[in-house]
Amino acid sequence: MNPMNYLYLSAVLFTIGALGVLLRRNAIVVFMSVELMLNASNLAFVSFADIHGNLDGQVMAFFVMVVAAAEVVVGLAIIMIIFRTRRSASVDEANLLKY
Amino acid sequence: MTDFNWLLALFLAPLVGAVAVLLVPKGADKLAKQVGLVVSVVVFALTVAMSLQFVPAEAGDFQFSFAYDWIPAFGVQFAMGLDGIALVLVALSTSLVPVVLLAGWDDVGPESRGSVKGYVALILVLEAAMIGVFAATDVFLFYVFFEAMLIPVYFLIGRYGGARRSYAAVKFLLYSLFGGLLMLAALIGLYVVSGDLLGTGTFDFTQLVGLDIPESTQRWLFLGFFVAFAIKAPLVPFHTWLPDAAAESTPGTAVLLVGVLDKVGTFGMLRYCLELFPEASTWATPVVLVLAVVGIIYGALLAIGQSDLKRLIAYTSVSHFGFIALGIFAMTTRGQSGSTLYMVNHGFSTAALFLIAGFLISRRGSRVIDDFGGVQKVAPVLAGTFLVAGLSSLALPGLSSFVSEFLVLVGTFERYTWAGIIATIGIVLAALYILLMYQRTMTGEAPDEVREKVHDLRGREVLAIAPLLVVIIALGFYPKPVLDVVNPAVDRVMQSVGATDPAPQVGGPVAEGTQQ
Amino acid sequence: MSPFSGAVASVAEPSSAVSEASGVFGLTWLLIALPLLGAAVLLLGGRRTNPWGHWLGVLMAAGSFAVAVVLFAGMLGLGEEERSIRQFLFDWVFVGTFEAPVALRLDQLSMTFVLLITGVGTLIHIYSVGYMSHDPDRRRFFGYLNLFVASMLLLVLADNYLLLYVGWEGVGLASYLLIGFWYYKSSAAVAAKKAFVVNRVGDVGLSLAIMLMFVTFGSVTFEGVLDNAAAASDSSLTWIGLALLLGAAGKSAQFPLQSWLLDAMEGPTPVSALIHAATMVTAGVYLIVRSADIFNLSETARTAVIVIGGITLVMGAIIGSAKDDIKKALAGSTMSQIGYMILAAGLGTVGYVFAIFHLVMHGFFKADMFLGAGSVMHGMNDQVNMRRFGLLRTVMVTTWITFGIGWLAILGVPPFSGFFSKDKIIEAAFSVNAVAGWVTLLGAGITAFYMTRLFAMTFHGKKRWTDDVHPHESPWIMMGPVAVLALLSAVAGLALGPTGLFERWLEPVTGFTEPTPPVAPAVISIAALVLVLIGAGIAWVTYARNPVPEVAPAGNLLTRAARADLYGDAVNEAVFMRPGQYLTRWLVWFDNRVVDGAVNGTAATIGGLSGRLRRLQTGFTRSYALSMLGGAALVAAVLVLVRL
Amino acid sequence: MNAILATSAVDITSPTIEYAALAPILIVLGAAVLGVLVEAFVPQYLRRTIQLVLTFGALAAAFVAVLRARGTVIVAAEGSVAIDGPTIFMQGSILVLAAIAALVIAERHVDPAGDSFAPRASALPGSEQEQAYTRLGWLQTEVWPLFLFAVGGMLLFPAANDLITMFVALEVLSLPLYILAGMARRRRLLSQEAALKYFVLGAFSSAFFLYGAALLYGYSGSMKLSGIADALTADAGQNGLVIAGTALVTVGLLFKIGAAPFHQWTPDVYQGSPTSITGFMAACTKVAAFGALLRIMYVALGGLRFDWRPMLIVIAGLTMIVGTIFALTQTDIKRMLAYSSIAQAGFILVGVVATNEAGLQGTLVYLLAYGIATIGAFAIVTLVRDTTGEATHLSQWAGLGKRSPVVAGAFALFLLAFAGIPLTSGFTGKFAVFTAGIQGGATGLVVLGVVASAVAAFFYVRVIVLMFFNDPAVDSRTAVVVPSSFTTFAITVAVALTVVIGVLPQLVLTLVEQAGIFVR
Repeated sequence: MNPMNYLYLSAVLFTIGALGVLLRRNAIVVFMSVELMLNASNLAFVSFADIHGNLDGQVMAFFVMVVAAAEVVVGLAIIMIIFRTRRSASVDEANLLKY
Repeated sequence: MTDFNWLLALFLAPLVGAVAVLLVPKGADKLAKQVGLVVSVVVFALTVAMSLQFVPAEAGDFQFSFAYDWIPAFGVQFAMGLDGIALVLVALSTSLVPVVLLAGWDDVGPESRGSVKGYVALILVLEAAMIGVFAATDVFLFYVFFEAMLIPVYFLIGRYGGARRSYAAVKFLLYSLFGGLLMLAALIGLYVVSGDLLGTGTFDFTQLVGLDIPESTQRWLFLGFFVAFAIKAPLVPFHTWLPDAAAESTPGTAVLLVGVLDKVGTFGMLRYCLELFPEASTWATPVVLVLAVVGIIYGALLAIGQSDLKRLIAYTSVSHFGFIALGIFAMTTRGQSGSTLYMVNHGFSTAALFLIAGFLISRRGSRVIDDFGGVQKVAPVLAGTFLVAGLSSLALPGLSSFVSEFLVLVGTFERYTWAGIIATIGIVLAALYILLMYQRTMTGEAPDEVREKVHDLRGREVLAIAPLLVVIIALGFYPKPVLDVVNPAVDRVMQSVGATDPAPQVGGPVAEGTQQ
Repeated sequence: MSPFSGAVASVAEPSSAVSEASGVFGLTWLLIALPLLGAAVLLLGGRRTNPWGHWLGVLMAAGSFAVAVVLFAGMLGLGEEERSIRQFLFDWVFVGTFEAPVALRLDQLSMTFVLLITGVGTLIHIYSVGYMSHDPDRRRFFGYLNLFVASMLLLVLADNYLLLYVGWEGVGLASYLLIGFWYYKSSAAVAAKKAFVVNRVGDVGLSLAIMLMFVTFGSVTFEGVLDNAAAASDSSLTWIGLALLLGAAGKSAQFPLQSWLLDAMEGPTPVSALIHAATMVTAGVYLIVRSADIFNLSETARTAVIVIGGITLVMGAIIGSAKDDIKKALAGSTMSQIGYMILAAGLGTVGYVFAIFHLVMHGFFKADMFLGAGSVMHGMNDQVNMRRFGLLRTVMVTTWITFGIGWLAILGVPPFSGFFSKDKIIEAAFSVNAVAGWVTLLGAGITAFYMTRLFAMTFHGKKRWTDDVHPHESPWIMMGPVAVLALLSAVAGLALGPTGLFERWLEPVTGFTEPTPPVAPAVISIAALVLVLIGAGIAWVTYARNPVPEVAPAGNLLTRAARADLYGDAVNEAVFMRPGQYLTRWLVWFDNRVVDGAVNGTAATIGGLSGRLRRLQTGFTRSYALSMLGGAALVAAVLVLVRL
Repeated sequence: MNAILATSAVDITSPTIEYAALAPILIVLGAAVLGVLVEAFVPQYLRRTIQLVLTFGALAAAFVAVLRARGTVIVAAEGSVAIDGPTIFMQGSILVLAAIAALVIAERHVDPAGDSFAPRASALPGSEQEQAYTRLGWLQTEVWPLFLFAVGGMLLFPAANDLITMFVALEVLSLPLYILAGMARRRRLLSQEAALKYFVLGAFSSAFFLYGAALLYGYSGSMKLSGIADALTADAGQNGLVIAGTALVTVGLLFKIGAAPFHQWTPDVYQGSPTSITGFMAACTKVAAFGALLRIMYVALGGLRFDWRPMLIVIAGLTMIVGTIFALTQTDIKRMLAYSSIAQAGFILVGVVATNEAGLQGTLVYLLAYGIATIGAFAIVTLVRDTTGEATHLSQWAGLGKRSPVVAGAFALFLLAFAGIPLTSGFTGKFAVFTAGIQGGATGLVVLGVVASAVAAFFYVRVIVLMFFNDPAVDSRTAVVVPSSFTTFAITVAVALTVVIGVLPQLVLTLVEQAGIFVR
C-alpha cells in the first residue's frame, strides 16, 4: 500500500483533532481531540520512518506515547478539580479571566 | 594641563553630593538643603577652576578629554571632553544649580509629596547628567545621558509640581522618550553604518565626524536625531509639552528644564546633526528654517495670548528656541556663534524670569496674570528685577541676549535674507509680550489681595537673583570671554559641515558663498 | 533730472581721517560713565540714597557737561580736518569677520549733540529738583534721567552702528521708564508700553539696516560702511537708506510711527522736555545725517525721507492746532518740527547742516516751552486743559516772558533762533523741490497758528480757571534753567546762523552745499514772515480777543480728526491691534486644540483602540485556540507568500 | 550552510554519555526525583527544610556544573543534546533566574495563612475540607519537585539537538507548570481556570509542534537538527513538507514564547497563577523557549532563513503592537505585566530575526535582563496586599511611593528597565537586539520596535505616576507586607543585577561573546 495514504490519513486525523478542540465544549472531549492530534502525529512519524527506512520515527512514536500518558495524568487532574469545583466540565464556563 | 582629571571630577562631584544628601537623617530638611547648596557651589567652583585652564585658542578641540572603555562590545567608551561650546553650556548648568537651590529654598517643604532631601538629591543627579550630556564625546554616552536625565526631571515635576503635575510629567516624559527612542534607532543605525565604513563600529564622535555616509542613509539618521532634538528644544510643532511641564513644575525645576535641559536639543543639533550628517543637514535646512521662523512668530504670538504667567514665559522660550535653531541652520559663523551664545543667555534670562515669577506666584498663590497688578508699588525690588529679566528676554541692547539675538539675525540674514527679515519681526512681538506682562502684573492699581500678600524680595531671594542679573548685564557689554571660546568651536562645526560665510558685496574677497 | 536731485551735484568727500584719542580726548568715555554711574548708584542704592540722590543726579549730568566743554575746547584747538577722534575701549561683539568693538567717535556732529544733551540735560536736571520735589520717588526719577543721558550720549558717540543701536534702545528704555514713571496710573503704563513697542517697529528698520550694511560692506563701523558707500550697488544703498528711515521714523515719531509721542506726555513734564522734545526724538535726524554718505548716493531713499518728513510736518501741525491739552499741543508741535528736520535731512548736503541747526535751536526753544508748560502745570495743580487757563501772564510773569521768547523763536520771528534755522530749511527745500518748499512754507504758517493759539489760550484772554486752583509762579530752581533756555532761544540763532559758524563747524562731517532757491532768499523769508503773521493773527483774534469756550465746541471735520490724532490710533487699532488680538486668541485656541489636540488625540486614539481591542481577549479557551489556528495559517501563508 | 550560524560538528564516535556536560540537567532532574521521594517518605514537618536544601542545593550544584562546563562545545548523548556556548549561557541564566524565583516561592511570611499555595490543591475551593486544612495550618511542599522538574525541562529545552529531545523537554517543562499554575491559595477559581487554559492550549500547541516535527522528519529523514540542515543544503528546500513543518514547529515554540497571535493564554494564565509562579514561568520559560527557537531556526532551518525571516518579522511586529496596545488599558497589575511580557517577546524576536551572531548574543542578553526584572517585579506584586490577598488592581497601588518608598522605588526601577531607559538592564538588552536587527537589515522592524517602546512607556510610566504622584484612596487598605529574608534577598538581587547589567553591561556582554555560536 502506498505509504502516502497513511500520511493523508494522519493529516485528516490531525484536522479532526484540531476541529474537535475548537468545536467541543466538554473539556474531556477537547482533551481527547488533542490526543487525537498527537496520535495523528505518531502515525505520520511511523509512516515517514517507513518511507525513509530508518527507526527514528518509530522511536519518536514511543516517546510521544509516554509523554501523552503523562499529559493525561496532569490533564485529567486539572479537569477533575475544575469539574468538582464548578460541577461542569465545559471549557467555556471557565471564563473569569478575560479582557 | 595638570594630570588631575578635572572633567571627571566635575561629573562625579554632584553624584557624590547626591549620595551625601540622601544620607542626611530623615527630617533634617535644612541640613539636606545646606549640603546640596554647598555641593553645588563646590561644583561651580570646580567649573570656574577648570575653565581657567581651558585654552581658548584651541577651543575647537576637545580639552580635558579622557576615555575609558565602557562597553567594548559595542565600541562604547566613557569618553568626555569639552570644546568651547560644551564648556559654556556646562558652565551654564553648574552656575544655575546653586541659584536654583537657593531660590527654591522654601519651594519644597514638609508638606510636599516628596521629601526635601529627595528634591535636592534629584537636582544634583540632574546636574551630573547635564554635565555628562554636554561633555560626552561618545555618541552613545551622550544618548545615555540624554535619556537618563529625563528620569530626575520626571520625578521633579511629578512629585513636587502643581495641580496638574501628573499630566505634565507624563506628557513630558512620553514626548521626550518618543523622540529619544527615534534617536536610539538612528544611533544604532549610525553605529552599524560606521561598522560598515570603518570595519568596526564606533560611537567615538571624532571618528564619526567626516565619515562618508551615503546621503540617503544620512537623511534617515539625521531625521532620527533631529526629531529628538526638535522635541527637546522644542521646535514648533513639537512644543506643547513645554508649557505644561514648565507651568506645573516648581520654578527651580522649570529653570533647569527650560534653561538647561532644552538646550540639549539645540546643542545636539549643532554638535551632532550638523557635524555627523552635513549633507543631510544642508538638505533639511529649508524645512528647519521654516520651522524656526514659524516658531519665533508663533511662540511669541501665543505668549501674548496667555493668561497664565508661567505658561507665558514658557511660550517666550518657544520663540527663543526658534531663534537658536535659526542661527544654527543658517550655516554661518555668526548664526552659530550667536546661537551658542543665545543658549547661554537664554538660560540666564529665563532662569531669572521663572524664579522671579515663582516668587510672585508663591506670594499671591495664583498664576493667573489678571490676579496681579500694581506689584511695583508693594514690591519695587521684585518688580525691578523682573523688568530687567524681561528686558533681557526681549533682547534689549546692552543686555546679554541682544548680542546673541543680533548675531543670529545677522547670521541668518546674510544667507537667508527673508528668514532673517521675518525673524526680525519677532523682536517687536517680544517687546509686546514682555511689556504686556509687566504692565498687567506690575503697574496700575494693586488689588487688595496683592497688597495683603505680596511683599518684596527677601535677602535670600535677592542673593539668588542678583548673580543672574549681573551676568546678564556683564555679558551684554562684555561677551568676549564666551565668544573667545565659542568662536573656534563654531569654526570647527562650520568646517565639518563644509560651509563658509557668504562674502560681503564690497570690501571682502569675492567668494563662492553668494548672497541669496 | 529728477525733481529731487539738486543736492547731489557735488557729493561730499568722505569723512575726514579719524585719529585715535589721545590727551584730553582720552576722557571721552567719562561723558557716558558719569551719568551711568549716577544711574547705577541711584537705582541700586535704594532708599538710602533718597536724601541726596537728586543732587547726585544733577552732579553727574553737570559733570558730564563739564567734560563736554573741556572736550569742545580741546576740539576747537585742533584743525578742521583733525576733529574726528576715535576712542577704542574694549572688544565687544566679534565673530569671524564681524567686528563691533565698544569704541567712541567724537567729531563735530557728535560734539554738537553731546553739548546739547549734557547742557540741556543738566538744566532739566536742575529744573526737576524743584518740579519733582513733592514726589516720593524723586530719586528713582533722577536715576532714570541719568540713565537716559548716558544712553543718549552712547547713541551719539558710538563708532559703529551696533553700538549706536545700544544707545538707541537705551534711550528707548529710559523713555519707557520715564513715561511710565507714575506706573500706578494705568494710562501711563499703557503709554509707556506703546512707546516702546512702536519704537521697536522702528528698531526692526535699524536692525535690518545694520544687517544690510554687514552683508554689503562686511562691516558695521562708520568707517567701514560710510567710506565704502560709493562701491555698493544702488539697490543696496536704497534699501539701507529706507531701513534707516524706518528706524528714524520710530524714534523720531514720524509718520507712520508717530502715534506714541502724544501718549508719551503721560510722563512727568521735564521728561517731555528733555526726551520727547529736545533730544531723544531727534535721534532719527542724527541717524540720517550720520549716514549722509549713504543717503547722498540714493535718491530714492532721500525722496522717501523728504516725503515722510513733509507728511509728518503737516500732520503734527494739524494735530497741534486742535489739542486743548497743553502738553499734547506741544507734542504735536514737536512732531511737526522734527518733520522739518527730517525733511531737511532728506534734502542732502544742502539740508544736513540746517537739519542739525534746527535740531539744536528746537532743543532750546522747545525745552524752554515744555518747561514753561511744566511751570504752568505746577501752578495749576497739574491741570493741562488750556480751556481752563487764560490770563496767566498776570500771575506767572517769568513763565510768561520765557515762554513768550520760545513762542517767538518757534514762529521764526527775527532775530529769535527759529527764524535762522527754519528759514534756511525752507530755502534749502525750495532749492531742491518746489513741493517740499511749499510744504515747509505752509508749515510755518500753521506753526504760527497753533503756537499762538497755545500761547494766547494760556497766558492771555480771560481767566477760565477752575475754582480750586491758585496759580503762582514757580520757584527759582525751576525758573532759572527756563531762563537760561529762553536766553539761548533768543540769541543762539543770531550767533551761529548769519555768521556761518555752524555750517563751517559741521561741514567736514556732513558736507555742505549752499542752497540755491529759485527765487532770492529774501523773498522766501518775507513770504514766510507774512504767512506767520497771518497764522498768528488768526489765532490771536480767535483765542485772545474772543472768549474761549470752557468746553470744546464740536468743531469741524478737520478739528475732530485732529483731536483724534488724525486717526493714527484708530488705524493702528483697526489694522494691527484688533486683528492681532483675534489672531492671538485664535492661535491660543489652535495651539490648545489642534497642535496639542493632535498630541493628546493620538494618545486618546491609541487608548481607545486598546479599550476596544481588549474585548478580543474574550476569556474563552476555544476562541484562543481559534486564533492560534489562525496564527498558524498566517505563519504558513507568509512562508508560502515569500516563496512566490 | 553559512558559518555564522553553526560551527562544524565535533565528530562523535563514542556511544557514551558525556556526564560532565549533561551534569546540570541530570542534577536538577535527579533532585526532582529525590523530591518526589521526599514527599512520599519524609514526615511532613521535615519536608520543607529538606526540599529547600534539595532545591537550592541542586540549583547551586547545577550552576557549578554549568560553570565547569564553560567552553565545552560538544554534541552529547548520541547527538541528542548540544552543549555549546549559547546553551551554557542559557542554562546559567535559567539557573540564576530559577534560584531567584525559588526564593520568592519559598516565602512564608507574606501570606498570613502561610504560603501562597493551596494546602491541598485537590480540595474544593471554599469547602469545609479546605477550611480544615487551612485551620490546621497545612502547608504543602509538592511545589518543589514540580518546580525542579520544570527547571530540568527548561535546562534541556535550549540544549535539545534533535526533535525527540526537544519535544520531551517541552513537555517536561510544561506539565509541572500546568499544575503549578493551579495551586494558588487565594482566588482559586481563577487559578484553576488558568491551569485549565494553560493546559488545553499548551497541549494544543504541543500537538502542532509535534506534527511539525513529523513533517520535518518526513522531509529530511532525520530527527537531528543537523540532519534537517543537511537535507536543506542538499535540495535548497524546495519541498512543501519543510515549509509546513517549519510553520507548525514555529507555532509550537511561538506559543511558549507568548508571541501574537499565540499569546492569548498569557494574560489569563499570568493573572490566575500564584504570583511567585507567574514570575518563574514568565522569566524562565521565555529563556528556554527562545533558546529552542533560536536553535531550531539557526541550526536546523538556517538554510531556510530567507523564508522564515519575513514570517518572524510579521510575528514580531504583531507581537509588539498587540502587547503594547492591549497593555495600555489594563487595570490589573499582573495582567499588565503579562501584556508587557508579550511586548518584550516582540522585541526579543528582533534579535532572532537578525539572523547573525549579534542577534543571538543580543537575544541572550535581553532574555537575562528581562527575566531578572520580571521576577523582581512579580516578587514585589506578592508584597502589595490588602485583607483578601494580593492587591492587584492598579488603583490599589496609588500612593505606594509615599508609604513604602523603597519597594515602590524598586518596582519603578523594574518598570524603567522594561521601558528600556538607559542605565537599566532593559536598555542594554534593547540596544543589543536593535543593533543586531539593523545589522541584519530589519531596520523597519527596529523602527516599529522603537515606536512601540515609546507607546509602551506609557503604561509603565502610568504605574509610576500612580505610585509616586497620586495620593492613596481614602479607604485604601493596601499595604506592603514586610517579607522574610527570602523575598527580600530575591528582590535585592534582582535590583542589583538590573542596575549592574544597565551600568556595566560589558560584564554580561563578555559572557555572551564568549558563548559564541551554536554547535551543529
